[in-house]
Amino acid sequence: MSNARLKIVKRAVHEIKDGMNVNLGIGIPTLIANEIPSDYNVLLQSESGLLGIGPYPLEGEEDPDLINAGKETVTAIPGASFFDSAEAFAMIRGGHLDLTILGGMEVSEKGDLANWMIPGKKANGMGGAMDLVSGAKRVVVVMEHVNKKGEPKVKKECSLPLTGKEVVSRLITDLAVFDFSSEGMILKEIAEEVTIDELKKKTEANFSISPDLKTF
Amino acid sequence: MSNARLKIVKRAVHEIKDGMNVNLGIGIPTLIANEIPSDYNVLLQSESGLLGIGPYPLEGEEDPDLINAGKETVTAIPGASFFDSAEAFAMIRGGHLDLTILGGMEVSEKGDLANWMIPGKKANGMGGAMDLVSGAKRVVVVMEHVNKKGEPKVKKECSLPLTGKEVVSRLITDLAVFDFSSEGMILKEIAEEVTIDELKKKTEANFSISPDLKTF
Amino acid sequence: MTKGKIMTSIDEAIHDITDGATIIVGGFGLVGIPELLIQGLRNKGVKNLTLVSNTCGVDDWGVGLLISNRQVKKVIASYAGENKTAEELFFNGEMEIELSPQGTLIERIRAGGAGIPAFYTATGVGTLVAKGKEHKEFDGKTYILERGITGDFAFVKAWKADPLGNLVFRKTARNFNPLAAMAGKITIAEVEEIVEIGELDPDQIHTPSIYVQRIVLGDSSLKRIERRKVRQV
Amino acid sequence: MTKGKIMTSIDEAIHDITDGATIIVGGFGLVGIPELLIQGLRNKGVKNLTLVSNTCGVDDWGVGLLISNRQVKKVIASYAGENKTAEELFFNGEMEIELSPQGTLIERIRAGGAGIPAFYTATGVGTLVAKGKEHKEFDGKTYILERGITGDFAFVKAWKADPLGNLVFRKTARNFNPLAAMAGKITIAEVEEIVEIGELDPDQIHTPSIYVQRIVLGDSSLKRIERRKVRQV
Repeated sequence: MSNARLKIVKRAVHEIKDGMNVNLGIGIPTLIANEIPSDYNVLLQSESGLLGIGPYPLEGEEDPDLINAGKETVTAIPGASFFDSAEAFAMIRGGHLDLTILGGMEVSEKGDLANWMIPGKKANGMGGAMDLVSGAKRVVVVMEHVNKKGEPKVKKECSLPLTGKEVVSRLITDLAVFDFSSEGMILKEIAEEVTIDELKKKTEANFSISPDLKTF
Repeated sequence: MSNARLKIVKRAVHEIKDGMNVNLGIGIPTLIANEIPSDYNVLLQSESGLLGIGPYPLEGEEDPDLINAGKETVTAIPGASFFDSAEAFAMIRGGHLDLTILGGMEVSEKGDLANWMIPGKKANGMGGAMDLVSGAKRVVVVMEHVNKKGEPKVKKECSLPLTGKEVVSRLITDLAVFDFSSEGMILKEIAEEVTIDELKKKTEANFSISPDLKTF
Repeated sequence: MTKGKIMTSIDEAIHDITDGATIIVGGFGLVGIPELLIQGLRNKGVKNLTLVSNTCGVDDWGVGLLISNRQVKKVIASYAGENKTAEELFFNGEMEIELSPQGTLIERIRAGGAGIPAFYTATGVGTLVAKGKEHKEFDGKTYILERGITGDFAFVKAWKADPLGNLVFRKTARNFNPLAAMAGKITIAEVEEIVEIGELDPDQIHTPSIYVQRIVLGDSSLKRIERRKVRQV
Repeated sequence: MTKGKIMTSIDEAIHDITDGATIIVGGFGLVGIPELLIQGLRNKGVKNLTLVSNTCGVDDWGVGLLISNRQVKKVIASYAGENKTAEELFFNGEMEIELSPQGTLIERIRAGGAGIPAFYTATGVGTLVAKGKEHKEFDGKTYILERGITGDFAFVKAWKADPLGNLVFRKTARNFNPLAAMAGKITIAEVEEIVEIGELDPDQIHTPSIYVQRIVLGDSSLKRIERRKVRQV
């Protein structure tokens, strides 16, 4: 894992509280699972029809009928349940998930999220991402602050097709933590090694700074 | 059972073909179950969440958790399944039942059915009847031809609140069998002991007579 | 045993239910009703409740207990036929009854739990049920718009539970219960038996734990039979 | 064993599928797919199919087999990302892909099976998915109207069946299958094992027999794993 990703993962795990039902998206979010304190009773939900995802199986113990939403072989913890996809999404759409943590391509200052499509490049598809952002009680997006070319991914307006409009509660990048509300985008935390000037240069979106700004 | 009811039951059972999934309403329709040929594979469905209703239990073998839609203790046959009420009505609304046979208070010449409410008399409720008439592939109504005062129950227009509009496929009374289509109401069968004149006197609705009229 | 969501008493399970609450109650007639939770609520005496229930129970059992005790402002049900007090209060104007066809009612509850605010159905078109509702044609057939239902609380009755809140129901006692569980902001399950975490086969859980906030052991329920029918040998 | 709905071969099970048919196919990626039915359909060669499926499979497996073989006119799916041929055909205009959010797609299939022509959901509001769809406010929030889906056929994969057509699924191989079973005019189940009538616990049947018209034993399926992940000891 890159340092940036590691920083994101270490910060993002604090979003998860004991007793929560959580859906972790594909990519960086999946890595967060390993960091959840072992004394927490957290149930991880998967669109594939599982509440209570366990660790990856041991070699030779893979079950072709048991996968997560990323189609990776997984296990189920004691107390887990399996269900069909209509039930999986009744949970999601019905607001029963306390939290979903998803990866992002772009986030706008209004809390719009784009994470499913690059026009003309791939057919792909949104999978369950649109359902998650419109249904979960709390939507946290994790992504690297800038793209590979060093360009801002936190923008005034998303240039890519949206996954959801005004759906992000919190954005966690390797440089900062932002919250979104009707008053706009607020910087809540900034990475220890980063100055506000530097952050502003790497952020296209306008944001205000929380009076009790913290570092992480 | 009265002779009229017995005649209705004996005729109505011929609506049920081998292999069908059938919902029998409360009252006369429930009595039809006993008449189904024993070599038929017919599954009786209940709104209470059971496909494969068996006979009433033996004394002492009643299970308080096992009832039909009329809340009577029943049994389940081998191959039966239990399910929740949303599934029970997905079957009904989704057109998966081959047939429902329901009791009636009034039927109109257009195939409207009234069987759930007498205004000002009882609060009652429609239960699952409205779902059954709008969802089942075929709706057969069974009722006595006239009420206790000798007045016609097969009418030009129903005077009681409707259960469903233009929903009846076939009406079976102690005197006659009628089919309903866009061309109106057609007499298909008449009871052996009844003349057409007598039937017309006891029927308010207008009906045509099938060229291949049979007796039963 | 892990405590998990297990409450020590019926009173603890319902401690925060106040006047005016909307409660979705599982059961079909008297089968699969959370009878101890209902009795607890009767004893608690909270008023002006809105109940969502398949039936109005009977005069002295099921949700009928709450109706007879004048705790109910409104019932949304598909059938009120076995409860004379409910009928009386309705005709006196002391209690409102909103009748919804059974299949529509249970789908409205599921929709509420599944985040669907409204759906179209052909059930009730051309009847009193369609009055005042939006009509729309799809592929040449007319349907009416019905709204999803959620409750401040849901009372459900299950056969087995584990401390996480996974539920298994028995025979036709399942009925409205799994759907009610989905639609309650706080869902309270009265259960006949509590087993250890991991004892329930994860392929055979009817209600996943996410829908259940509280569990209370109710092994003293009576399971009254509404219509005992037997056959001769 | 009673014959019931059991077919003697895959070919018999799919004998009446013709060009232009709409087929709803169960599965999540490559898990829980009716792989022998799909292969049978590939061999049969019928064309201009409309497929409703969670994904487009991969190039050489799952519904991808039918796509690669140019038998498909249109796919309704939530994800097409693992199939390069599907992307190519889509960009060439040789095949239509209608993308539907996964939760919306499965609810549309359930709705079709449950006789609900349309429902409202917040999923996709403000995105490409909402384009051209009816918008409506309920309690101050905006929703879009989505239509139910039915199929001429549904292909499902189950773990166990009895000759009546009762089905039990295993782990996350359940996924779209029970819903697809509801929405097919003719539902064909490929199953790993057929047991005697009465062997399945009636409380534990996932798909009641009423939804299944044909059963075919498919005990030679490969169950290919799409992403094998293991942990170190």
